Amino acid sequence: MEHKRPVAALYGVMAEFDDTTALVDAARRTYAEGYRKFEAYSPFPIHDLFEAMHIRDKRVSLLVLLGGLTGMLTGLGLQIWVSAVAYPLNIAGRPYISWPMFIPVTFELTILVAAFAAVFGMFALNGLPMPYHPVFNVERFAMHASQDRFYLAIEANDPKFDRAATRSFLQSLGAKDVSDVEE
Amino acid sequence: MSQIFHRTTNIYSRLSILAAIVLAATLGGVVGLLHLSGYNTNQNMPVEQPVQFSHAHHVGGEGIDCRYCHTSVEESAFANIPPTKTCMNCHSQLWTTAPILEPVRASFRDNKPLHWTRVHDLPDFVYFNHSIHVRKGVGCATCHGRVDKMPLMYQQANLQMNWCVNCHRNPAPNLRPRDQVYNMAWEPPANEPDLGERLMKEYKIAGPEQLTSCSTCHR
Amino acid sequence: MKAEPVYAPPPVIEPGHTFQTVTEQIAGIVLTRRHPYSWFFGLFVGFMGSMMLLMAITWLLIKGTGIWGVNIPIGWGFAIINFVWWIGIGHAGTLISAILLLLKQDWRTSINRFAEAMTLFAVVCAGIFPLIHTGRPWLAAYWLLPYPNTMGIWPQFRSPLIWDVFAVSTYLTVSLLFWYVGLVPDLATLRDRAKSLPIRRLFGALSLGWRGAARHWERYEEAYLLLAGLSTPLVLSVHTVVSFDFTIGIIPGWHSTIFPPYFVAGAIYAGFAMVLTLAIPLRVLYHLEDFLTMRHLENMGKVMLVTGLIVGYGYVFEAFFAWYSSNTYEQYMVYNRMFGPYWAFYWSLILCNIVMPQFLWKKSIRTSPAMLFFISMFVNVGMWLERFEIVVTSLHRDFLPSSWGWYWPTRWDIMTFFGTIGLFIMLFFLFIRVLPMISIFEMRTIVPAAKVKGAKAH
Amino acid sequence: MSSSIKSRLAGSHGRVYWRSLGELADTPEFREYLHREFPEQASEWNDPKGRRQFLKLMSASLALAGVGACTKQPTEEIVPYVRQPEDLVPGRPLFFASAIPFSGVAHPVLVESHMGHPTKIEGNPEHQASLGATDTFTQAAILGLYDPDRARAITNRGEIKPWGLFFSAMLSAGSQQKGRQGAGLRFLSGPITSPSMAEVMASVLATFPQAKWHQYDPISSDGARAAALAEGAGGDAIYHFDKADVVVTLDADFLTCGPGSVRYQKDFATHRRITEERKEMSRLYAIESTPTLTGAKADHRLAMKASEVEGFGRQLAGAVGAPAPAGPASGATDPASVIGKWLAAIAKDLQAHRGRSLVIAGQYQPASVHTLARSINQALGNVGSTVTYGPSIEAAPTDHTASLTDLVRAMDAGQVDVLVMLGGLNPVYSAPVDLKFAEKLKKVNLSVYHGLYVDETASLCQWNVPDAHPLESWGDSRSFDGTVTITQPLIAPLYDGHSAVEVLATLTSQPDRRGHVILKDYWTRAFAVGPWTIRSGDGQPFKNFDAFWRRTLHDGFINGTAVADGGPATPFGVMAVPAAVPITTAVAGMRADQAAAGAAPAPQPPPAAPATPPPATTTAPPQAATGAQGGLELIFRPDPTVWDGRFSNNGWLQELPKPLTKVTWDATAWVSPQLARERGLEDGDVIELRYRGNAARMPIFRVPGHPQQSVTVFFGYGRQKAGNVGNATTSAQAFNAFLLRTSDAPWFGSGLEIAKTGERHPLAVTQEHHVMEGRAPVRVATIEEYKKEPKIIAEQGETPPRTLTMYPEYKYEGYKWGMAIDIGSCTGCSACTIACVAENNIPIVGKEEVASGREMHWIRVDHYFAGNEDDNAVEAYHQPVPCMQCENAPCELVCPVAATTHSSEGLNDMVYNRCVGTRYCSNNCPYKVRRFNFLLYQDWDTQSLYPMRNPDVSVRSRGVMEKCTYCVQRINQARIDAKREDRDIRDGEVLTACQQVCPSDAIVFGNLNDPNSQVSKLKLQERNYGVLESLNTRPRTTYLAVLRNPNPELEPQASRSTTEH
Repeated sequence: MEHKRPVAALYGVMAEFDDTTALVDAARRTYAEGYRKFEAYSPFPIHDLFEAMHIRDKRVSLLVLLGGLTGMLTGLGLQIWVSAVAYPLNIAGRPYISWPMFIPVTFELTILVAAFAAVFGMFALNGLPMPYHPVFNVERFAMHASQDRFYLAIEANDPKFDRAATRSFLQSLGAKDVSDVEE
Repeated sequence: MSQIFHRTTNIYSRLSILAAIVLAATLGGVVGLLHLSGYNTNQNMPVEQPVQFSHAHHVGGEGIDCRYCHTSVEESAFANIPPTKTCMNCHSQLWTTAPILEPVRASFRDNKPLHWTRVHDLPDFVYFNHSIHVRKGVGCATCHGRVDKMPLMYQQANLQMNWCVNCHRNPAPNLRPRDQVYNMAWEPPANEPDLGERLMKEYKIAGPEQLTSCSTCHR
Repeated sequence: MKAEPVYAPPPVIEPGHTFQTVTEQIAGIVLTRRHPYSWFFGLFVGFMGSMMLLMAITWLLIKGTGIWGVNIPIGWGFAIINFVWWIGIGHAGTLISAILLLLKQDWRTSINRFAEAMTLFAVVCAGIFPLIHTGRPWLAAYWLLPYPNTMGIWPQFRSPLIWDVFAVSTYLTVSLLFWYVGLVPDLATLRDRAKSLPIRRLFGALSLGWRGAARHWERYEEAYLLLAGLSTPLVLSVHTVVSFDFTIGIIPGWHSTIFPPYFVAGAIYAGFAMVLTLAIPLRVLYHLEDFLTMRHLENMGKVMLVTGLIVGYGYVFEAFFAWYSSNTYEQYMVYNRMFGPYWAFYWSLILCNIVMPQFLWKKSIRTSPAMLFFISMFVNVGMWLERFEIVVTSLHRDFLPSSWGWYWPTRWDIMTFFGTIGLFIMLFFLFIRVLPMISIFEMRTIVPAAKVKGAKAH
Repeated sequence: MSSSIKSRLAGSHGRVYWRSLGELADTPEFREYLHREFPEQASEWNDPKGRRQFLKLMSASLALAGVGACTKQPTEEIVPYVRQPEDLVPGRPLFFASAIPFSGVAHPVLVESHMGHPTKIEGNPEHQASLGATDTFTQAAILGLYDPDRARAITNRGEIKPWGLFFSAMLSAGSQQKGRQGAGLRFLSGPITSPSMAEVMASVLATFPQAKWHQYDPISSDGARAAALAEGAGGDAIYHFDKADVVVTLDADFLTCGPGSVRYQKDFATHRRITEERKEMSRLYAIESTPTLTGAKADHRLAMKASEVEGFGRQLAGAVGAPAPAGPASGATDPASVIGKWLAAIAKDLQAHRGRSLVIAGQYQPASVHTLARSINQALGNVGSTVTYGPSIEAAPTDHTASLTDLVRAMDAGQVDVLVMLGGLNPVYSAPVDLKFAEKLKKVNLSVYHGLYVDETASLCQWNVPDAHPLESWGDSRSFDGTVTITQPLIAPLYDGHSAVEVLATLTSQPDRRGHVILKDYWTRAFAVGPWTIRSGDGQPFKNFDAFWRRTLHDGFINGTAVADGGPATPFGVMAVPAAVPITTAVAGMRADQAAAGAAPAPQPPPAAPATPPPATTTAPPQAATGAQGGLELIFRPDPTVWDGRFSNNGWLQELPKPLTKVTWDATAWVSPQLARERGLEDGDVIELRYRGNAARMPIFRVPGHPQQSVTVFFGYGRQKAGNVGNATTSAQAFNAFLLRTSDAPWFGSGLEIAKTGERHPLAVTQEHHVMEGRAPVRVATIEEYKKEPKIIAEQGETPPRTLTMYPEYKYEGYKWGMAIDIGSCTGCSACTIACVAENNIPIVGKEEVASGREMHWIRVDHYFAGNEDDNAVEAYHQPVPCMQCENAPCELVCPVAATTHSSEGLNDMVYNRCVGTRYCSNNCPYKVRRFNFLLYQDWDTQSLYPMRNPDVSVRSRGVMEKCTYCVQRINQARIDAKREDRDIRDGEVLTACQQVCPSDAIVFGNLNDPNSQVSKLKLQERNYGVLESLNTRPRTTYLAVLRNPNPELEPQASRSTTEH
């Protein structure tokens, strides 16, 4: 029989696995079970896991596309405005808009803004920075999640979440150790 | 305790990022505005002079023509600062004992020139020519402001390159009939909106290509 | 039935490694207190070099460009030579991390981290030169950037130097982002391994609270791939733009369409040489033979051989074009390179860049760290000489014989050059002390245990 | 020098000889060696100020650099006049007509003055001797005025004294001498053409009958003078090249040496210029020893030893049937020999052009050669047409060497109590070495030195009186054609200077008269009763003196005083005017004779003077000089830029590349390539020259076309007390040709031994490579070829069609400035370079910087040799290269900050204040005409140079690029003036500085959109071409090809071009 600690609020229940196969397998079954608000944690990316959890987020790519376009237009616009509108000057007998010579800068700006979009977009979508997170309350998670252990946490606000049932379900997945995650 | 940060850190971390961005923006803005302002070029700053000469009194009050003192304005790049003699033409009769004029009398007596401080001081690599501007119908007041209302002379325009070039690109709005050049109070006539264009043609004023060529002002 | 024996490439990681061992060995280097004395020595050398650089630059600012050997007609000397050389070196890093990633070359995993660091530091060193080589750096520092100003004057976007400004700064920024993104999971690892709270907090802050959630990994991977996709054309464009500095000019020896490709090839060539120069001592120093295996060294050797041949092709065709063009100036330029006052430079360049790498055809040499190190050194020198040839010998005799001249560096040129090398060394030694020099989380992916059994291979 | 370099030098053969030291520069030893010579920046390290500054900035260098950009302007003052001069319009220059005397002869000028500072000197276009042009020395005089090293105070034994004290000293000296009839009184000056000065001198000699006046100028043609004196009155030759179709020089450099050279260049060029109308050109044969610019222009040049010229002349005389005084004939006489062929051809050509030919004797050849030339000209009937002989413009022409020898003998004998040396001739430095002037000077009781500098002589004299610069003083002097030209001051003496006439006047009966008084007094009386024929411009006499004087000061010269207009010889005597001066007519007459006697041995023809054997007889007979006894011939020449050292402290002239060698800042000994090969010598090797018991050292320079058995040394270097600019380093003090000069052979002599010292002296050369490498920057054809096929010029290069571009053409409405340079006329005199320096505030960078390839000249004069190294008749071409103002300017394209852009009139503008100094533009300039301020070249410390700078041109600071602007300041001023008058700029209203000064009118500038402008017409000529047009740069500056007019008999018409090398 287990003894319950009094907890303020519960973030969810977390199970630890010690290899990738177990985690992926667990993830797949959790999804099959109907859980949606759950998250798997691993020290490195596992592609099978994404499939198992049906994760598909295209927004980063979209952001990059938009960023690229912005950069391109800014670059081209700036150059044309500067050399033809702001202060038109006869440079070496070239026309004011000698577009072939504007390509390099346009290109570089495209890349630059796109790269910003990729990185900051990714962090933003991931909700980072987030130095504090409930999962770190789990001692072993904090020790191993970034190194050599694999975790799966079902969140309390999942409609299907039931503390006891979920715990037992996780144990049934062959988790080494299941623990509550405090808010 | 396995948490190394308090839960509030999340807010702070995001706020701090936001703050950094805002701070950078404001700093940049402030520096930028200062840079664009006339501060660097002493715009609107009255200048200490050896003699408290008042244009307001001489031009506004007495109605003396600019060219009485600035003799070379029509033939030379330099409009000329009058020799002490010019002052003494009148002030050997008027205010002959006024203490304020002592430096002038002293200069005339011991043949020592007065040392005025430049008010409109362009960088040495800029070659401005008064004679041609006057000839083409640019009024004194256009650049120097209502000198007849200035007890102490100050620089009204910011004299930044942009300011010069704006007019060189499109002189029309700043042109007036030649006979009005020295008229401080002249206002563009309401009944003739396209006066500028007319004068452009009449005075054969060159197009922007020539007026904005670098060597027009820099050599 | 028994399977046919198929060719299996030598492993990119020695057998017997687990997540734990990988993590411990790499993270250990950062988190341990003790450090080999050689590290302190290296740092000291680097520091001294940086001081020399500071001194040289200060004197330059006091006296003016005249303290260098530049003159008319040779308006560009060491400064631009070094700039191109450093930029070139930088390229390998991005190439390894981006292009090899896209090509799914898993052997890149154990070298990309410090190759990227090398890129950053090389670009920093390179970036110094375009600024200080100007007559009035205090103005060049911001007049080359488009910002609203009181003069109503803007940069002149037809000038390759402006392209440089944008290319190099973009390159630096993107490389930095790429590097940092790669670091985040490792910083998390360090956070969790570090003992003292301040250190943990420090790494915690830098890792932004990374927790390895699958959804994060998914976006992370996508972003990382996209970055790679962006960096690849970027890295090619950067050296293309650098080569434009010359090809846009009309000077014989500069005005040549072959420059962009062979500059890029040369850059990769030089870059890999520098990676080898750094990797070979490192793996011994920090006992990383397991991660930097023979396979890595050999592959880099192969890349050098290929790019070296491309560069050689460039040289041959420069000469061929000159002959084929039947243009007096072009022909004299080539003749002058080979037999003019600077003939010695040309032939030693050929020796370093064309002759030496041919040894790499031989597997025994490709697999001997000592030999690789030796050859990579030659290539480093050779690529510098190449830039010397392009800049100096093209300029010193151009069109009118009356204005021909000659160039020789002064002590200040040389101090500045070696100063940047010192700066590079200093930065690099600091890096290997405070950050994992090999990407830990990516190493984990190539540990056998990382394989998901029963999963369909992708 | 390390052995490896020696071996490489030894290894260099054939063409290599005129390649450069630069090619050796790739050996570290050489650099090491150079660094020892110029410890680059070591000075700053050791100089405490520099070091402190360094430590100050060491901490935060980069940060500090940023601050420089954003500082506010300092407040400026305006200081108006108290009483403003009438005719002065502030901000606009005034021009005054004046004269800069050179060796006593006037060079007429117009001086530009800004707010009371003279800033630029132009030639006086009204004056026949100038027609608007000047030579380099006159251009550089402006720097001489502001030279901070000028003598600044009257001193007695080094102590500063007021003029009054000197004055009384002279009076007392005078009164002492009175008793002895002035027996112990001696004057030494250069030749005097100034009528007023001559009169003062005469009156002084009248007061002191026993006193003697000696004349000495180290560079004066005693030969010509002796020959002239032998003819009696009217023996001085004036040439008229505008009439001469065939010119033969006997070692004469009439284009660049001598007072007439400016006018001679004009006439010569005009008479040779091919235009659409005129298709004939004159032919020039140069028989010369040392290569000269005249020889470079010759259609045929024959090099021979200076001592053989006389023989050649004698044979030529024989060939044209002119009576020739007996004397040595040159070795070769048989018609098969080279000399024989030449003689035949030249004689034939001369005969064919009787009355239209001209033979000129070299100013450095003995009297006998001048006599020969005269008799040949007479025989050919040239006298009166191409050459006229008139009275001397010198008062009391004298054999200078004899005169100085006479003085020194007197000094040695202790007969000289008072020696007054006038006009800054520096005998201690420049007197023939055998006279030992310095040591004899010690025997003089009271020595007074009057000059611009405290030089070698001044420092050995008791009294030093600073001379007044011509721009500071009143005076008159005569130009080569005899026109009396007035010198008037533009600025009060900067350093308490007094003109020579004022110093001399202290010994007259009115001792304290200033120059102006003396001058005006003389001309008042001369106007009344002078020997002068004074007429106004329209040939009518003036109605009164004031009209005359106003006119004269306005014009700068006195009409009708030219020899051609019957101007008399400069009177040497006291004018007889009652009551003007307290001496009666009778006395005056008598005095004049006495004076003449006083100026002994002036009147007697030198050959008769026993004391001094005339130079003519000292000429070594050729066979003696053929090197049989191993001796070489030594030839002396004045330095082309610092002359005899009188311009040593003039940085502009020091930095002006010397014609033919392009060496700056140093004297070199010229040898032929063959001799150099024999002796294993390379450019810059220091040799020791031993000659008649004297020795000197000099770095050598190999000059093709130099006579093989001769060595030419140049005066003017090795100065010890010239000033900060001109002082020689201890190692270079031996590079002094005066150490070798003896009084018996002032210009050449045999018996020279040279020895390689093994030392090297690094030379700062602005052009190291003098062959065209088949690139034809200079295009050449003979007049025959050109007449036959004008395309021959265009065919020497390729010009892409204007349609060959992906961009639309830029239209230039309004003005479209362009320039055409006729290299057929250019003589390479380099006056354009100096004029440009003066007009555009171009800094002096110094020898080290020039040696590192950093000279700043906006217009350079390129020089190319063509022909075989061993061929004496090697051709030389000169090509002035300013900015080409390309329409598709490669420089503009690559500037990152738009600091160089195109103006609407097609000028390639350079905006200094925008430039950040990437030097990319210079790299990309195919003509390499851009110049960069690598260091802070402008002299900000020397206050005295401030007023010299042209206020209309920005003074460039460190780190910015600069280049020729077509004198945009002049264009802008003209445009503004034209606009104010609602008209267009007239053709010829804008003259660029180089164009204005050019004595041969080789440079023409104007509006290409005006079909009638002179430049448009020139560009229509078939011989007009652009350099490197194949690059499609579309240069606005184009060139008119060189046309040569060789004699078919001497040059078979093989199709020749300079490009096959």
